Amino acid sequence: MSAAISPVRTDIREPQSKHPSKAQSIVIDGMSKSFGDRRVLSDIDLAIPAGQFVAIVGRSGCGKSTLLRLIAGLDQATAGKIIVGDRTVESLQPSTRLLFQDARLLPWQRVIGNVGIARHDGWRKAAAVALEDVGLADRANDWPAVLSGGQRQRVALARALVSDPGVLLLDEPFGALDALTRGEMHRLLERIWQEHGFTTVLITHDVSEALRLADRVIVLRDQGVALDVQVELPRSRRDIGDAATMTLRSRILAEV
Amino acid sequence: MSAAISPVRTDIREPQSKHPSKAQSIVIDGMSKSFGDRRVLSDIDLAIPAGQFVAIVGRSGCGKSTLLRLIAGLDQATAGKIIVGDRTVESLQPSTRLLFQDARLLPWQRVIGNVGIARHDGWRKAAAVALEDVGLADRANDWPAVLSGGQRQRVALARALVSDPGVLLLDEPFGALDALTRGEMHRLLERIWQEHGFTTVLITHDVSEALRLADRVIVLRDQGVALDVQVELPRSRRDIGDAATMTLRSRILAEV
Amino acid sequence: EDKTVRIGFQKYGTLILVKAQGLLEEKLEPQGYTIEWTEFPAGPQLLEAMNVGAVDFGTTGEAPPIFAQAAGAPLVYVGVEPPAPKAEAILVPEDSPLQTVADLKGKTVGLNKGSNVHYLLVKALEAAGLSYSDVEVAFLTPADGRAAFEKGALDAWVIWEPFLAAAEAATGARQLTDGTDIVENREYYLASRDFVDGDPAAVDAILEAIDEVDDWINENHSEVAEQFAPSVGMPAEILNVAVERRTYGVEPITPEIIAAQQAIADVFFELELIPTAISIADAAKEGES
Amino acid sequence: MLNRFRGGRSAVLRTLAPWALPLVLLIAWEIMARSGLIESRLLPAPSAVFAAFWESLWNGTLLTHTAISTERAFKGLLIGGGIGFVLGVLCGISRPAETMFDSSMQMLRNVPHLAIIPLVIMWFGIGEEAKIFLVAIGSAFPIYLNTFHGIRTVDSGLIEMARVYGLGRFALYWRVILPGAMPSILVGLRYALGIMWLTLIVAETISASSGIGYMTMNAREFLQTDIVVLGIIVYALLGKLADSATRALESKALAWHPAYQATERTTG
Amino acid sequence: MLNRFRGGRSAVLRTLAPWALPLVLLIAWEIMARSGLIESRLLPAPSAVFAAFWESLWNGTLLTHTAISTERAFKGLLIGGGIGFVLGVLCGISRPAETMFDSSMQMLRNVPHLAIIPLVIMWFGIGEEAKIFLVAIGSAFPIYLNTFHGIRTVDSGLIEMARVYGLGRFALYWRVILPGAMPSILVGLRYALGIMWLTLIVAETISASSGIGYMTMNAREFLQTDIVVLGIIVYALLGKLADSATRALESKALAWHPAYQATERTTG
Ligand SMILES: Nc1ncnc2c1ncn2[C@@H]1O[C@H](COP(=O)(O)OP(=O)(O)OP(=O)(O)O)[C@@H](O)[C@H]1O
Ligand SMILES: Nc1ncnc2c1ncn2[C@@H]1O[C@H](COP(=O)(O)OP(=O)(O)OP(=O)(O)O)[C@@H](O)[C@H]1O
Ligand SMILES: [Mg+2]
Ligand SMILES: [Mg+2]
Repeated sequence: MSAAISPVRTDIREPQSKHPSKAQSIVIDGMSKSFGDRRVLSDIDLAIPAGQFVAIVGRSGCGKSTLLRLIAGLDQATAGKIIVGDRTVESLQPSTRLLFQDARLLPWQRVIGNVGIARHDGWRKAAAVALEDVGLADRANDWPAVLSGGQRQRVALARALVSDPGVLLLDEPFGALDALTRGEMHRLLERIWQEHGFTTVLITHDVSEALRLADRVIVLRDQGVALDVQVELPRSRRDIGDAATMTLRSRILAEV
Repeated sequence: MSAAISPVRTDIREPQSKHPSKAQSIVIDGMSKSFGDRRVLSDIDLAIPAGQFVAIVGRSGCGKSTLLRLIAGLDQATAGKIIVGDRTVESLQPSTRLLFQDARLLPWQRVIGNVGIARHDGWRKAAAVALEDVGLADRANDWPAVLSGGQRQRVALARALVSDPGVLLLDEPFGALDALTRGEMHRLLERIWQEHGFTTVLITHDVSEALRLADRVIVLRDQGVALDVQVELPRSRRDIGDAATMTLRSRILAEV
Repeated sequence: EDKTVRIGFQKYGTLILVKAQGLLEEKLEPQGYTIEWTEFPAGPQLLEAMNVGAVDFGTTGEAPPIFAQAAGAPLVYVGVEPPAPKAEAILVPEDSPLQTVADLKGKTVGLNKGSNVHYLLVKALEAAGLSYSDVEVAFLTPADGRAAFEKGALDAWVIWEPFLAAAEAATGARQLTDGTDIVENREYYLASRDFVDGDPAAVDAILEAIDEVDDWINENHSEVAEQFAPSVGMPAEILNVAVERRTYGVEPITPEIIAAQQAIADVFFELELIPTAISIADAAKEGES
Repeated sequence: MLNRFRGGRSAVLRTLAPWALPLVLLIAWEIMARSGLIESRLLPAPSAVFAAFWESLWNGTLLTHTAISTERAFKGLLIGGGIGFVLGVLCGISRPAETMFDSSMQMLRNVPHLAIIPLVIMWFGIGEEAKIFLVAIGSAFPIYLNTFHGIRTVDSGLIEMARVYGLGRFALYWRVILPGAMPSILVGLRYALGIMWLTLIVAETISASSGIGYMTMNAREFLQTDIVVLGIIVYALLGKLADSATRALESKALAWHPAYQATERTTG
Repeated sequence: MLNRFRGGRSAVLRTLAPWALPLVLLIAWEIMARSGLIESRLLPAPSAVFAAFWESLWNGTLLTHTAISTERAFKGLLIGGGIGFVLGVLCGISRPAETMFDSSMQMLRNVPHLAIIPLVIMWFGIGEEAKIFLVAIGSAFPIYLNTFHGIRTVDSGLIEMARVYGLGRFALYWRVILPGAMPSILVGLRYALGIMWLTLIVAETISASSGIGYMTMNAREFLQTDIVVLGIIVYALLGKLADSATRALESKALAWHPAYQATERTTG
C-alpha cells in the first residue's frame, strides 16, 4: 500500500470519533477505472481511517462521483481494489450509504416515506425527526414532485442521515442550497457525524465548505490525487478567516 | 404599476446593451401564486427593463423557480399579471428561454443534438461552438446519460446560450460546478449576454456570483421582494473585494 | 364403476327432444346410470370431443364421421335416420338468372367444407354433366355463408336444414335442386368404441329412446317445431317447413348404408379432403337397432 | 360542495362527451335502418336491438348468460393474470429466468386459442376447466409482457438508490420495483380485461350452453342479427366497464404520477 | 474478430439457452409419445409432426400457406397499425380527441372478432378485404393503446423544456414525444405482431382456401392432429420471429435507453 503515485499522502490516523461505532475504514489500492476507452481514474491509492471526515474537491468531470460509486460497490474498478472495513468491495456494502448527486426520491412515496426508507422499526419517528432537522417537518406528507430543488436535496440528506451508515458518501449534498440553509445543514451534518462517528466522504465544490467540515481534504486531478492535506482546526469551526486557513484555501484552489 | 408592495424599487432604466436586440422587458404587476392552500408568492410588483441582468437570491423553497416558471409562461399566476415585451404572459413566450434547475436533457439525443435543439438552420455548427465554449467539445457524440452532473449542467447552459433568447431565465445554472469551471462559465455568460443583450434573470445561491454578474440583485423572502438593489460596478468584474461591495454583500446576506 | 353416459347433441335434432322429454333418464337411471348432456355447435366439434373420450354418444351428419375415421377416431356407427334428400339444397337468390344446376358453370358456390352439402354439390354437378372444377367454390360456415349469400358475394349456396328453410323464408331464395335422386343425406348415430364394447345395452337403450321420440315427431310436426323454436332461435313456422321435409326413425346400419357412406368417403378421398382411403365397414355396427 | 355545484354543468358535459361519438353513430344507424338504407335483416335498427335487449333482460337470459360468462372470465383472469404476473416479475428481475422463459412465452403468446382447442379438450375435457384454462392463458400474456417490460424500465437510478440504502430483496421489489412498474402493469391489466372476454367467446364454442359468447355465436349461426348485435353491444359495454374500473384503479394506484393526475383533473 | 472468437463458446451458449425449455418439453413429449403414454391419435409425436412438416415443406404447401398468410398479416398490420398509431398520437396529445375517441376505442377493442364476422362479410364480402380488415382492427388496438399510454407518460419535464425552447408542434412530436413514447409503442408493436396472427386464424375461416389459419382450422375440423400441431408450431415460430425482429428494432431505436442497452449487452 505505497503512496508512490499520489503526490501528497498522510499516514493513516486513528479514528477520531468519541463513540467507537460501526464506522469502517476505506483503503483504495492501485485502483483504476475506465469507461470504454476513457480512463477516469488511474492507479489511485488512498487510506481513510474509520470515522474520518474526508472532503474531495476537483473539477467537473474529474471522476469524483465515479470514485464514490466505486467505494459504494455500485461499479467495478477496472484494476486494483477497494477494501471497506475488512472486506474487499465486490458488490454493495451492507453499511455504506451514498447520497447521490441527484436526489433520487421515490416519486410514489411521500416525503416521510422517502426519508424512512432505509429504516425498519421506528422509521416513522426517526424520519420525522430528520425532517424536522432539515427544516421540512411540514412537508412530510407531500409528494416529492411538488418540492423545490433545494427541498428535494434536503430530503435526500435527511434520508442519508437516518440511514444508520458505517460509511457515508455524500455527493454534493448542499449544491442547491442558499448560504443560510447550507450553514444549518453543515451544523446538522457535523452534529450527527460527531454523535455516530461514521466515516464520511463528502464531495463539494466549495472549498470553504470542505475546510469548515472535513478532517482532510483531497483534490482529484488528472485521474489521480493531486493534493491530500489535513485540516487541523478545532471544531466547531464557524468563521474560518485566519491566515493559515486562507493559505490552505489558496493552496487547494491552486491544485483544483 | 406602483411599487407599493416591494420594499425597495428602482425605476425602469433603458436597456444597457450595445446592440439594440430582440431583448424584452418584463413587468410583473400585483402577481400572486398559490399551490392549493400554500401561498408561494404574494402580490409581487417588479419591472425589469429590456436587456437588464437581474440576479435573484432567496432561501430554498422561497419561490424563485416558481417565479421563473411564471415569467416563462409555464404556469399561471393565481392573481395579477406578467407582461413580457408588450404582451401579457398567458402561455409560452416565443422568445423566452428557461434553463431549468435540473438539466432536462433528452436522453435519446446525443449531446450535440441536445444543444442544437432550439436552432433550425446551422444548428450543428452553433451547437459545436457552444460545446467548445463550455469545454465539452469532445463529448459532442456521447449520450447524455454518461455525463457527470456538472457536465450535464454545462450542456444545458450551452443549449440555453445558443437558443437565441429575448429573455433568458437561468435557474441555478452553476450549482454543480467547481470554482474554476464556474469562473469560466461566468465569463462565457457575460460575454454572450453583452454580445446579444438579452434580458437575463439568474437565480443563484451564491451572492458573490450575483454581484459578479448582475446589474441588479433581488432578494425574495416571505413571498415578496425583500431587497432590490443596483450593482453599480464596472464590467468585467473579476475580484470584487472593495468595501462598498462587501457591504452590499453583507446587506444582501442579511436579507436572505 | 362409472356408469355415466355422456351424450353430445346439437341445437337441432332428435336428441334435444329426447333430452327435453326425459325419456332416456327414465330408461337408464333405474339401472344406475347418470346421463350427462353436452351441447356442441356442430358435428366436427362433437366428434372432436368423442375422439378424446369426452363424449360417448352423439349424432352428426354423414360427413363428420368420415373425417373422424380418417383421423383414426375410435367411433362406431350405431344407427341411422332415414334418408332426407329434401333437407339440403342448392340455393340461388330470388332474382338470379341461374335456372339449372348446369348454369353454375364458372359461378361462385358457397358451402361448408367437408360437409354433406359438399358431397351434394359434387354429385349434383356430376348429374348435370359438369365437373367439380367447373365451379368456383367458397368455403363458408353456415353462418358466414348466409351473410355472404345475402350480401350477394355468392352466386349459389349449398346448405342444409334448418338454415335452408330459414334462408328461403328470409330472402325468398330459390332452390336449383335439392338432394332428391342425387344423395341420401342421412344422419348417423355414433358412439365411441369403448362405449359400444363396454356397454352395448346402454347404446341400445339410447337408440330405443330416440326411436320412440322419432315416432312421436312423425305424428307431431308442428309441436316439434314449437319445441325447437326457442333453442334454435327461429320462428316455428320456418322450422315446421324444415321438420316436414323429412321423416324420422332409427334404422340399423345395413350393407347398403355402408356402401352409400363409402361412396361419400371415396369422393372425399378423390377431392383430397381426407389423406387416406378408409373403409366404412371397419367402423360399422351392423344389423342391430 | 360549492365547487362541485359550480362545476356541475361542465362536469356533466365532460362525463357525457365520451358518449357523443357512439350516440351519433347510433342515431345515424337508426335513421339508415328506418329509411331502408340498411336492410334490417342484415343489420337491425338500434330500436330492434333494444327490443331484443329488453326482452332478454326481462326474461332473465341476458343476465344469466352474462353472469355465467363473468364468472368464467374472472376465474380465468385470476389464474392467468396471477401466472403472468409471477412470470413477468421473475423474468423482469432475473436474467437467467428471462433466458429460460421469455423466449417460450413469446412463442406461446402467438398460438391462437382456436387452434389449441383440440389440445385443451384433451387435457381438460369439455367442462368448465377447459374454458377457464383458455381465458387464463389468454389473459396471462398481456400481464406477463407488461409486467416484464414495466420492471425492466423502472428507473435504474432509483433501484441503485434503494440498494445502496440497504433495502432487502423483498423491500426492493415491494417498495421500488413494483410501484415503478405499476403504470405498465395496469396497461397490461387493461389488455387482459379485454382479451379475457375475447377468449371467452372462443372458449364458449367448445361445448357450452350458456354464457354471452355462446349466446352470440348461437345467434350468429342462425343469423339472428339482433341478438348478434346485442351480444356485440354487451361486449362493448363490458369493455367500457373494465376500462372505467382500470381508470379508477389507476387514479388510486398512480396518485403520485403526474400523467395520471392530469387525467384525473381534466376528466373528472 | 478476436473478441468474437474468444467469446464464441459462451455466446453460443447464450444463444442456445432460450431454446432449452422448448427442447426439454419436446423431448419429454417424444418420449411420452413413443412409450404410448400419449396416444398418437390425440397428440402425435414430435417426429410425426416433423414428418408432416417435412412433407408439407417439400410439396410447397406450407410455404404457400405461410406466404399468403404473411401477406394478409402485414397488409392488415400496416393499415390497422397505422390507424391505431394515428389515433393514439391524436388522443395522446389532445384532450378533446381523447374525450372523443378513447371511450369508443376502449369499447370496440372488446368486441370479439368471431362475433363480427357476419357484419364484416356484409361490408366487405368474402374476399381478401374482409380478412385484411379483420387483421387491421385486431392490430389497431394494441398499437393505439400503447401509443396513447406512451405519449401520456412521456416525462413532462422534457416536454416543458422543448416548449420553452420554442420547438414547433411538429418538432415537439418528432423529437421529444415520439422518442419518449417509443419504448411503449414498441411493446404495442410486439402485441400487434402477435394479435395479427391470432386474428388471421379467425379471418381465414371466411371462405379461405389458403393460409396457415385455414390450414390449421381445416385440419382441426377433420381431426388431423399432426397438421394442427404443425400449425401451432408454425405460429409459435412466427411469434419467435416477430419477437426477434422487435428486439432488433428495440436495440436500434432505443440504443440510448439504459434498460435496452443492458438487454443488448447480456443477450447479444
Ligand atoms: N406543483 C407544486 N405544487 C405544490 N407546491 C409546489 C409546487 N411547485 C412548487 N411548490 C412549492 O412552492 C414553494 C416554492 O418552490 P420553488 O421551486 O419556487 O422554490 P425555489 O425558491 O426554487 O427553491 P430552491 O432554491 O430550493 O429551488 C416550495 O415550497 C414548493 O414546495
Ligand atoms: N457510465 C459512463 N460511461 C462513460 N463515461 C462515463 C460514465 N460515467 C461517467 N463517465 C465519465 O467519467 C468522467 C467522470 O465522471 P464523474 O461523474 O465521476 O465526474 P464528477 O467528478 O462527479 O463530475 P461533476 O462534478 O461534474 O459531477 C466524466 O467525464 C464522465 O463523462
Ligand atoms: Mg459528480
Ligand atoms: Mg428552485
